[in-house]
Amino acid sequence: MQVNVIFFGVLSDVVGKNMLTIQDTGNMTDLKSKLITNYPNLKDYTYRMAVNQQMVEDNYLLFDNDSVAVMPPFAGG
Amino acid sequence: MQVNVIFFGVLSDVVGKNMLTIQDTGNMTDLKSKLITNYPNLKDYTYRMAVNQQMVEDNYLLFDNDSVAVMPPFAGG
Amino acid sequence: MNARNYFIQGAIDPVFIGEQIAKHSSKHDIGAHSIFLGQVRADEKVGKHVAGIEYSAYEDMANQAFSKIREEAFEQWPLNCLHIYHSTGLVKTGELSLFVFCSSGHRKESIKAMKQIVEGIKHKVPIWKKEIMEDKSVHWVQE
Amino acid sequence: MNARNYFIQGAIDPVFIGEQIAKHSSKHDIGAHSIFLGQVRADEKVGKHVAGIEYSAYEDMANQAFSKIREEAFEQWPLNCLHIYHSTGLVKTGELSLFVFCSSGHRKESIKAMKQIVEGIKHKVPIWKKEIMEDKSVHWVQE
Repeated sequence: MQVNVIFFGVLSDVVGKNMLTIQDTGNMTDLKSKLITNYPNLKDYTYRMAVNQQMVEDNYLLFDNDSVAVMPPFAGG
Repeated sequence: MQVNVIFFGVLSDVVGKNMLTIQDTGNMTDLKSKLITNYPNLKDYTYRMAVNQQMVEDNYLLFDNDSVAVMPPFAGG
Repeated sequence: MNARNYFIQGAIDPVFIGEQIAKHSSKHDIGAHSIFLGQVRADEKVGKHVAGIEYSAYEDMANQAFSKIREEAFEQWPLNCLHIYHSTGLVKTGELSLFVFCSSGHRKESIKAMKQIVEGIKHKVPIWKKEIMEDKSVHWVQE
Repeated sequence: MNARNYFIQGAIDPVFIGEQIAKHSSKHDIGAHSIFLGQVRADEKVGKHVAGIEYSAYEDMANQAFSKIREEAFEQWPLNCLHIYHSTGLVKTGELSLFVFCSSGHRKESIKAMKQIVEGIKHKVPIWKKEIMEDKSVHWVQE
């Protein structure tokens, strides 16, 4: 299985791209540690995550083709 | 001495005019009783009074040519 | 006595409001505008609808009261601008009778200030309303 | 999913705001409009001024969040109308990036609702700002 990860705001600059695909990850905790291994600078940033446009917590289970958003604090207005 | 009395809002309909002159009145309490004698319907209305554009209380002293406004509750907006 | 005049004869034109907003684009320390507009409702009274409101005021005293409301708002909040326009004379149903335009660096100040300014206009300014019904009968608004 | 789109490409035109106000003159149960506008400030950072803000959003999720803010406002207050427009892309200093337009029968509801709606927009909608400085350098806004 694979999930699609989308980066927003400053985080797309931090990882150097807007989108990537991560293979073989079953939940958010695992996904986060994979992301930080690949992009250690992410550790310096605050972010929240959404799966298929719903905010989720760390233990959330992931399914094939889920769309995961990695989002810095919102700053609209 | 005399004072000029101006009526606003519904009160100009109640007394049938916008303005009148009252002779020989020395303070607001006296002026009010003179007005109610002449226009008894005033008793049915709530109103506040201003002298020369300042809100005043009953015991306020009047001087020659003062301009007294008789005003129903404000309803701007 | 402050000679400033806050009254506009008749209804306030939405185009004027757009123009006033546009004027503030040159003020680069403003981050937030709050606007309040009063619009005349077609309220029903004893089976008849309101067709318009005739506004009257003790204009000199009202202008002083508006100036005092502005001064108090500037003392209390860090505002950049505060403009107030109130109709006098006839304003028809659906038309605008009050335009308050309050600007600040950040959102919270202009929003908080607006609430107090509008309450002040309702309670501290000698203005009266006469509702003109569809059949031309009239009804003084007693608030 | 709600298909409504709350985004406008680039700055919000004051003329559009005037037109939206004028449109509401046909709604005869409205007595009060509250409007909030966000305007881009020329803030100074390390000796340089902001020339504009580039807004980006997770648009599908943001549109859902805007719809939820609207629904919650209608549940909580007796509102007649609530319109929200937010810019995406570049908005220059002095231009408008947010337009919230909230209408009710009486003044208190639209004023109270506005405060909560604007806070909701700030905190619940996935939108981000990148300040573009005069010298073209950029600075992500971390709120």
